[in-house]
Amino acid sequence: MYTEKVMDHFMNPRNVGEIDNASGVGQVGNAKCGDIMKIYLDVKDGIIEDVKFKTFGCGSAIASSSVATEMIKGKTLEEALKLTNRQVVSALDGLPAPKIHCSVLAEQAIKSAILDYAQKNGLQFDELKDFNPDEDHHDHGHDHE
Amino acid sequence: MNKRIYLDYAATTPVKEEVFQAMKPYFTEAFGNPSSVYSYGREGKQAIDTARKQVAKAIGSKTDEIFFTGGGSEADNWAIKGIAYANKNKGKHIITSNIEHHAVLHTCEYLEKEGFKVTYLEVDEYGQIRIEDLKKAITDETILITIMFANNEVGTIQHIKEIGEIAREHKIYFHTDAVQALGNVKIDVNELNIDLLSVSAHKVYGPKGVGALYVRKGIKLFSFIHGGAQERRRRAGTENVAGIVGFGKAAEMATENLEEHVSKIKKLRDKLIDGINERIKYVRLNGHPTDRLPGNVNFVFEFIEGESLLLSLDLIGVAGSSGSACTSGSLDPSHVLMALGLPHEIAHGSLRLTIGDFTTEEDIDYVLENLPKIVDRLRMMSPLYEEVLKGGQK
Amino acid sequence: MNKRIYLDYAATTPVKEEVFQAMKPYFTEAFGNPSSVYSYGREGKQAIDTARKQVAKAIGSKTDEIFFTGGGSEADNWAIKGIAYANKNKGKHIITSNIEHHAVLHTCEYLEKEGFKVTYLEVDEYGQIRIEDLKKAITDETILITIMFANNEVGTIQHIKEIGEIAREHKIYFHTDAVQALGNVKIDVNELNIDLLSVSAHKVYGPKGVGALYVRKGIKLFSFIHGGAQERRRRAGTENVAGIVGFGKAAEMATENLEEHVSKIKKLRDKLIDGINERIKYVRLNGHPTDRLPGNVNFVFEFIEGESLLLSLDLIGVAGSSGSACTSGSLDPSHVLMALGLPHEIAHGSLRLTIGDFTTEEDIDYVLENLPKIVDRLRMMSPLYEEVLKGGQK
Ligand SMILES: Cc1ncc(COP(=O)(O)O)c(C=O)c1O
Ligand SMILES: Cc1ncc(COP(=O)(O)O)c(C=O)c1O
Ligand code: FES
Ligand code: FES
Repeated sequence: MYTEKVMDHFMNPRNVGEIDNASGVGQVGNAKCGDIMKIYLDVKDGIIEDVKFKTFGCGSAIASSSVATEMIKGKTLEEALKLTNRQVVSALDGLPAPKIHCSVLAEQAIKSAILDYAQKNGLQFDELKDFNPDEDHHDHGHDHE
Repeated sequence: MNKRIYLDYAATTPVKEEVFQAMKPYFTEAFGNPSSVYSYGREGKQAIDTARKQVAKAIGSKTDEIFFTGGGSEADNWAIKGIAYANKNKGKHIITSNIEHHAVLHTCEYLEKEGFKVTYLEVDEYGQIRIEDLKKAITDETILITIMFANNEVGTIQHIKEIGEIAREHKIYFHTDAVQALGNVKIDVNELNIDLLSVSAHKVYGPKGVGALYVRKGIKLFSFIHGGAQERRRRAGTENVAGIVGFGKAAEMATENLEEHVSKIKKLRDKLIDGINERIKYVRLNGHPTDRLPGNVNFVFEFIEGESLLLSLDLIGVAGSSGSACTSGSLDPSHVLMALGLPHEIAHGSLRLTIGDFTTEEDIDYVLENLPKIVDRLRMMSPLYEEVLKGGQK
Repeated sequence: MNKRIYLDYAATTPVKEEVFQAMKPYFTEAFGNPSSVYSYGREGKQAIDTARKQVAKAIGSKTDEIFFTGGGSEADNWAIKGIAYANKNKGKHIITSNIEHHAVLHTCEYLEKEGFKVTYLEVDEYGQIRIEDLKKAITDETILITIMFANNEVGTIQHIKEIGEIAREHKIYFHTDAVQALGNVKIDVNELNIDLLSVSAHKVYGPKGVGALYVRKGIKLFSFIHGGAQERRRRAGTENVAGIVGFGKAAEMATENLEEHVSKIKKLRDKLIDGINERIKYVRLNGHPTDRLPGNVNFVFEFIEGESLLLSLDLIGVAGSSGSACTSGSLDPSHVLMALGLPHEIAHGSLRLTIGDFTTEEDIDYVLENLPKIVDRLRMMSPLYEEVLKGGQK
């Protein structure tokens, strides 16, 4: 049911771990729903020098975190903020319908970490104006009609 | 992937070779309609009679108390709706538990919409209903008690005999979903005071899409599938002759050496349970420690999520199942694990491995060797485990 | 008995070798539960998807409009009860005919007890409903029209397209029992304005105990079997994977060379009809002369009783069926023959011979050679015939 890309990122996740004294940390999801994603950023001069993640969740949640961190590493914060869950899905060559929300989680976790960084540094980003990290993202897609 | 280790016997079982051989003639050769009066069809009719005897024997009923259905779910639906509608003038109250299979639960929920009242008994931390609760729940309006014999997820076996006695005393019909129990627990409908009982072939090395409902003689229940006069006018539809023959053979094989089978499976189960307890920290066994299906192993692995565990096992060739919401695409984790009182986040991390007739010691060794590494790897990725490590200890 | 000539294809058909071969792997090897997420089960899931496509193609529907069931009877029950209960707030009136299969008739009768109103349209002498009657029967309360595509006993085919148009105009759901039509008549649910349609595998050289219901997208109907999330949450129960695979293959084979098949069968049918008409006096063909299933031959043989005819044929190796009460053990002669206006005593003397893919010219010759002798012998014993002989002529 998963693509080779998903399985690769699940088995060999990139950027797992923590960053001590990270410049921004974001956590979304909730253990009740079975998924938590935590992102650590190391930002220098507006550029994401390093990024790490930890995820409690299913195969696609882990793969989504892995591929998303890969996609923002070395990018500017503005670029990272443009990352959408759709891009995450296509980077994984697709996810099953009920698993799309795992990719949303990855997008949110990154935004949440950048928000943390912005707040610590007194910055404002247009992309984060309407962003609420505690919003209930959790709509496990149903495939029934 | 070299290994293929199947540890999901509670989900379904392969058709045994003997069973398949018994079924085979009824597809292309002895294909006549059993309702036909003459030569063609006669073989099919006789074969169904034999199968009916075999299934009856497996649960200690009379032959003509067995009615074949299209599976366990149909049997559950029929029993519950059939009794409910046939007795709605006597009362509209049904008692069940909150760990039933969805075939029972969703049927009860449907009946609630149709004006019936349903009590969903809670279970204790091991998954058993409290007999006191049952007694208290009974009213003058109660027409049916439906409590499953053994649970498919955590393997807990209920005190069926006591439940049956109470139902009998109060003249309430007692139905039990014995889909998981057949072939794993001795069933005698008379000794256990059971009035209606559902079974399914594909859990006992028979084909999928065949089941049976036992209905104690004299009990009136409404037809569920209306139409032709098959199954003595109680269940219409051309009989799945090959499937029924397979079920008969499978039921016979599953019950003829029951004790031997059970002790063999139990040994493997206990080896797996003990091995996991010894090798992995922060785990806990779900379900009852002893009133438990011989092949059921169900553990919570804290800090990790069930699907990722299942997926990792699949990659090394081991098939299991989990109560995680992420596996099924549904909203909530397993209603059974929640009913046992497990918090959401812990219910998410459960893994069910179920042992069957083709499981070997080596299979168990292989799992015990690899599972700790998988759990470790996943925990290292988990933000929840991070906190434990930092705190030094939980 | 040397000969074994099967002329009861409308009752059931043998599973074709290709169909059996397609099913085989899903018993002992690819046995996983299709609801499982991983390796085991995946093959089953894919196989079901393929079968769904095959069945959809056979009736011109979309793939996700097909739901597998435990047979044609279940499909009929589900369609009718499912629409009735989902729409009872809109109205409680159903229109059907008085020559439907019992799976439809008894379901309607059950709904009458539950407070629905049912109009049973009468048919003309050939077994067709009158479109005018249908129009007149429609009220503001009508929620469902259920008229069979082709009749199992006399083979009459209805004007399905017209019925569908009328239903569409009045925004009433139209269900048709196409169990006998599949593989014998071209079916296109869109062209024919059909909203729900029942089919069964064992009538098209597939296995017994598998069927399907087509439900046009967007139509809400109540679940019939409640439980697990199979069949996109609309029909619970572990899927009969092997059976479904067999149905898919059979549906494909039955429809891919439809015209060729139909003309081959028709030729044999007409040979048998003409032969009987030529050789035997006091007979009459039941059903429509042209709007008729390609394989259906149904004759009344006056002055004799159906069972004795059937029994005599059986003794020379020919399997047929009859509309006689004595055959089925029920009280009345076939409700279909009665509905065509046949008097009791005549309805009793009917014989149905149905032709299928394995029927040969020689089979027909054999019947034509022997049937006149049998009829003669039985008539010589009949007190009714005595009068005819005495009167010189009828
Ligand atoms: C017209 C018709 N409808 C329904 C059925 C019932 O189908 P099944 O025997 O698969 O339940 C049959 C055959 O038995 C039939 O001929
Ligand atoms: C306890 C229980 N009841 C009912 C069922 C339903 O049986 P079936 O899949 O044959 O419809 C199952 C298995 O799926 C089960 O484990
Ligand atoms: S974490 Fe729940 S579906 Fe992915
Ligand atoms: S004559 Fe014997 S049953 Fe009808």
